[in-house]
Amino acid sequence: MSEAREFKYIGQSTIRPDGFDKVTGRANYGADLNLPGMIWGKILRSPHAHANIKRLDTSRAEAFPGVLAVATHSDFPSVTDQAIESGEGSLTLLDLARNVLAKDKVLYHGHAIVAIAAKTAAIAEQALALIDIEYEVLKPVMDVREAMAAGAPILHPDMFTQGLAEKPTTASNVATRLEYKMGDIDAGFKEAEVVVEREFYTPTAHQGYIEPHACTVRFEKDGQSMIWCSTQGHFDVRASTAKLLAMDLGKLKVIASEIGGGFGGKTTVYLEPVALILSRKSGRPVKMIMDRDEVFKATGPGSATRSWVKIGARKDGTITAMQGRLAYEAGAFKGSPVMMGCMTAFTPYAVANMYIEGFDVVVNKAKVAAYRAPGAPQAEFAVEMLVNELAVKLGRDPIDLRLQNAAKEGTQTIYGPKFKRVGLVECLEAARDSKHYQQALAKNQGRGVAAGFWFNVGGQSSVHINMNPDGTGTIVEGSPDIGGSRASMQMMAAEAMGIEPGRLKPIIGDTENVAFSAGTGGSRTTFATGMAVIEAAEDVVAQMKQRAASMWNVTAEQVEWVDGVALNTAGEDRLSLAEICASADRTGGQISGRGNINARGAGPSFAVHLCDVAVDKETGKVDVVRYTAVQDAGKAIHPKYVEGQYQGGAVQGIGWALNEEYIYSADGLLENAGFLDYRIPVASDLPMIDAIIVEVPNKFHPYGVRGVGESGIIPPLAAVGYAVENAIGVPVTDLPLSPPRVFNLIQGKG
Amino acid sequence: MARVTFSSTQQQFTADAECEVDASNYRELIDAVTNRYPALDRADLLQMAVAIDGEIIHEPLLELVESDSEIHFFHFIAGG
Amino acid sequence: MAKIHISTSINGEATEFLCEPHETLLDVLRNDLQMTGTKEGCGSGDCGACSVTVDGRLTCACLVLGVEAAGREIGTIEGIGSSDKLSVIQEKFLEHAALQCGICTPGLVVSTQALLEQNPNPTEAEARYFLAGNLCRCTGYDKIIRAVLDAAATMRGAA
Amino acid sequence: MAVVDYNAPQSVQEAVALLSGSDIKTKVMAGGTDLIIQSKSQTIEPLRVVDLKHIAEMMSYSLDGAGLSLGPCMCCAEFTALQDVKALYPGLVEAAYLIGSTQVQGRASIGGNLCNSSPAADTIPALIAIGAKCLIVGAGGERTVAVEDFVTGVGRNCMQPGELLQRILVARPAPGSRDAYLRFIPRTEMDIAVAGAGVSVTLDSQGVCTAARVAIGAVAQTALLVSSAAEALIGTQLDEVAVANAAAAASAAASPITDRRGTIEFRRHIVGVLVKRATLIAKERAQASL
Repeated sequence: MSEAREFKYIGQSTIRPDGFDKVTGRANYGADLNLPGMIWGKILRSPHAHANIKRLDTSRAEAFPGVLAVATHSDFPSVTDQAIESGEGSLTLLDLARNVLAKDKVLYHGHAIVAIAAKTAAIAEQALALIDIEYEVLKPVMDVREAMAAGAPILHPDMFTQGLAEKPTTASNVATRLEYKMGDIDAGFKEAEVVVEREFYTPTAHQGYIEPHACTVRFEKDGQSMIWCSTQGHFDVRASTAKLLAMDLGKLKVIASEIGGGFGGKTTVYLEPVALILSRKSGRPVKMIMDRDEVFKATGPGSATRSWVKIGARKDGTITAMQGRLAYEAGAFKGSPVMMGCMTAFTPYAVANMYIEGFDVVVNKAKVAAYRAPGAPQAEFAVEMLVNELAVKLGRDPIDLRLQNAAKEGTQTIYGPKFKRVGLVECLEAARDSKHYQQALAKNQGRGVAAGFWFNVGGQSSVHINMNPDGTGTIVEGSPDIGGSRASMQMMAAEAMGIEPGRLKPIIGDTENVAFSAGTGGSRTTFATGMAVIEAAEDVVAQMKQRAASMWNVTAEQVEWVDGVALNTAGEDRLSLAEICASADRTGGQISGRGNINARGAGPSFAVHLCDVAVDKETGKVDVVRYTAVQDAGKAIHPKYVEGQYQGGAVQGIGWALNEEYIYSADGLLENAGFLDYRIPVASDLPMIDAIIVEVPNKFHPYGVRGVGESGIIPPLAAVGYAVENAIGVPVTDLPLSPPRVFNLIQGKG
Repeated sequence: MARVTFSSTQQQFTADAECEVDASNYRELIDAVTNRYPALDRADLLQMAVAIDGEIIHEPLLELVESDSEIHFFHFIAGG
Repeated sequence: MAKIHISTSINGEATEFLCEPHETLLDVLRNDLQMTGTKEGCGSGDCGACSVTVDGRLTCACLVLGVEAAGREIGTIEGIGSSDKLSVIQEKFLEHAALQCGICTPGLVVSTQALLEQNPNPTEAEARYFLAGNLCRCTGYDKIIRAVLDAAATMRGAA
Repeated sequence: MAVVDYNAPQSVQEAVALLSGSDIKTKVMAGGTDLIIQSKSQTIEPLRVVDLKHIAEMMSYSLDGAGLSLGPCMCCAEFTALQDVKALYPGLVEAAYLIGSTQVQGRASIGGNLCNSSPAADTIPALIAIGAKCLIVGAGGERTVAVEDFVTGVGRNCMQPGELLQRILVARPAPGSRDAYLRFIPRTEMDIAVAGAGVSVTLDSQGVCTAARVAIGAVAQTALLVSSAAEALIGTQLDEVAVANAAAAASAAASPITDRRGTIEFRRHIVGVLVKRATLIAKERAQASL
């Protein structure tokens, strides 16, 4: 993009087009659709963390009055092992089928086994109790250390570690070993005069969206089957469900409802294929809604991790070596985001020698799902904690030390390419110059600084803009709007067309009325779908100019488009967009623009956060007293929603740092499957979150956009973690920093 | 000649950290690379994402490759 | 189970429905009366997405049996604002971008209205504690609290 | 428990009759914030519900020279807004304010909190600290039980089938006598107590503590009245040493468990901190009331 571009609409904070429906309760979410004749589906879930299913008999449940269908794993047509694209990259179809309904073996507390559809939810629940099932309970494996230890119980006897130099001969809980390296790590440490190293632990944490998974489906044997569901990617729901049920894509319509939060957790399927089986068997529309405890037990979460990181630097502050080993829990099936952890861990730094290895490890917990910058928060937590320690050892200001070593344009990344223009330095400078950073700390307070890096992705987006005869139009896009993206689509199209944003209505098309679009994830929507919107809008403008030219009997090149008006450079004529639309029937039919793209050039977004905490040393309770989130947006299309992404990411990360964790019994049963004891931040826990938008334009986007959704959750773990370390004067290694843990640290029992 | 850098995992199959190939688009590049390193799985490569001159591209099959392009393979990144 | 006939008033409108004794007010609103503006996030009173008022007092519809509505005045999100005019609270939520996914928004609007009826001039801390039962996972609460305080100031000015 | 039968009696007599004359499991409901959730978790066993909120005297209170007589079903939101009660029993009002969210307080009641008999109930230690008594009515007549004797175990209390908690009675505190309640939770709201402490102290004009009651919650099967902690306070000026002794006595009296909300060691420590802090708040209030 050109550097000094003036925008008419971009950068304003408009009222979002879907806002009215959302503040009045009219917006329809996953659980809000009821169909005539609809029945209710409920799922029997495993009471054990690890067990073989010895016997399963559903006949009593099937005979229960009001029950209309029962589904088990055997209802899937023969499923072959092939990769399915989901938020994490790949989950094989076989694993997906076994996760959706267990086959022979249950692998976590809450693993789905049987689904029942009945006239009412209450009847379905009563019928679940009539399923006769016998388990052979096995010892669960609940942590990567246990899982990787010799002699550990094996979850999958057919799983052999991939990525080893020599092919293994025995099954393992380690699905994959991978590594990234750059330079000479040994030489880097030889050069170092100061070395810091530590082991870290981060717990299993859930995305915690407020809307439970829900869907309403209708199976039609001859025609179109329909799924209405809450998802980040309805085309992915269609692909997964159609593959699991051996259907043609063209026979399955998926409608994305409004979505009540996802954070990566709604990038895969749980209920949808099951509901469709129940609908096929009963001949009735079926609705399924997860209870909150099912959401915690069987969806998400993000990986728990154990990591070891070592950093060496010269006395002048130059970091010479960074080394790490990351082990990520995948849950019951392979596919943790450890690769992304390895790729992001050291990436905020320009360091010549790096080496990192990663392990993808299965344990008896729910299969992890993508969670906002998947894999990055855990890895960067470890690194950022140590960079802060390094600053202390070197007697340097932590921001200053980061500035000295910051990645910038031309920096070689460990995963391959060199950075184009990135905004880490600008973010660090903005943090350094903030009022927050100038403010002195009070007694019992501590401060933490942390940086965060996330790639951001592009990918496929499809958009068309249909113009109406009165000059209004509809933007049909295929990316579910999870946080207000329709507002930015409206603004980008308006900017490109030169008309008021309110003239254009953005909607999320279903899988039939817009072409394939990748899901909302990877901070891609405003970037990639935005590019498609701009392309479609420019297509509309080109057609407008053509139509005006034909009315004036000039060439399109002789028509200029200024602020939504066609100007005849060969004369005085002008035609507004509305006038051209009004006469479209006479100039060749109605006007519709198209932008079907595979977007490239996603620009990374760096974030830098500052956190001040106060610690009650008698109780170990941590209070976040001041927080600032700085992040590079490239160009903020709608600044308030950009700030909202920073603030929301920060608070989600604060929760992860302070109180959120899955708590398991010795038998591997989840003990806090509810909002009462899975403690996400509440309004009274927090101060205002200062958001500072840095804009270093991404030259690959017409308006300079970088995705902003994910980076904001990366720094808080270490910003909070180090603030606590700073306040109590004791090294912090494990999250969450809940009162008992902090109290023990203070007491020297950490 | 475009310069191709292999990931650490790929280097188990190539023994080289990088190589130079003559190709005008990604498909030709894959042909050239798999001819030279038969241990690399062509289907795998076609499923990977790639960075061409620092731009990360999913589904790059027909992407143009310049004579001085730098190519890095990596796995598909999605996000949350 | 025999269904019970209940006469109640919802948003000032006399309403009758049939429900089973075990159904919650939330079940009744959403499934029997098709009033889906009231959302379900947890079913255990921990998230506030189903905030409603019963005889003017704020509560969670999931913690009330449907049969208890008999003779009561129920207030839901559908009773706030009209199709051509939003309430000040609703306008301020939009103006401050105090919602992202929006699933918690109806509950927050209902709760904020209850807060401002009870305390027209809340401090930031009072607003945060009053609304602690309304979980929001998207916004980090910053813009919600700003919207609430701005709505309070506007309503005081308008009163 | 699937609710199959709902009753809303208009009088205590009617309620007692409903409680004694049922062949299916019967539970009384006040705010329902515990009962409705419990009934969702197990849907098979039929349950009859007797809703007490239509009985005027269960919802009302009176405060006179003798003290407070509280209808057990008054919701916490209403109770915590009673300024006359708050002036005399600030600790009890604090405890009621801590039960759940604003929404939960719109339903939950002190009587319900008491009868649900959770070890972590906030109002129970607060009630014990101020010497509250339960007036229980049943087919056989009325009886009065001190709150510390009312709860007998986790989720259990001394009421017999057919009995009903009709009134909570608290004597009027003399000038120089006030209470405080504190609990510890990981967040600022929305959690169940990891530990709780209710303290009431009486000071004479010299500032000497002449009477004290210390009660702790969430650190044993039931809330405990800790007389050793009270003894550590009585006869002192509630100075640092005395307060530390009371805290130590409370920690010693605690017999907590480790669960998802806290460990044995942490709870034992925290309950001492709470006793210390609550005592100092009660002291300040008592001084102000003289």
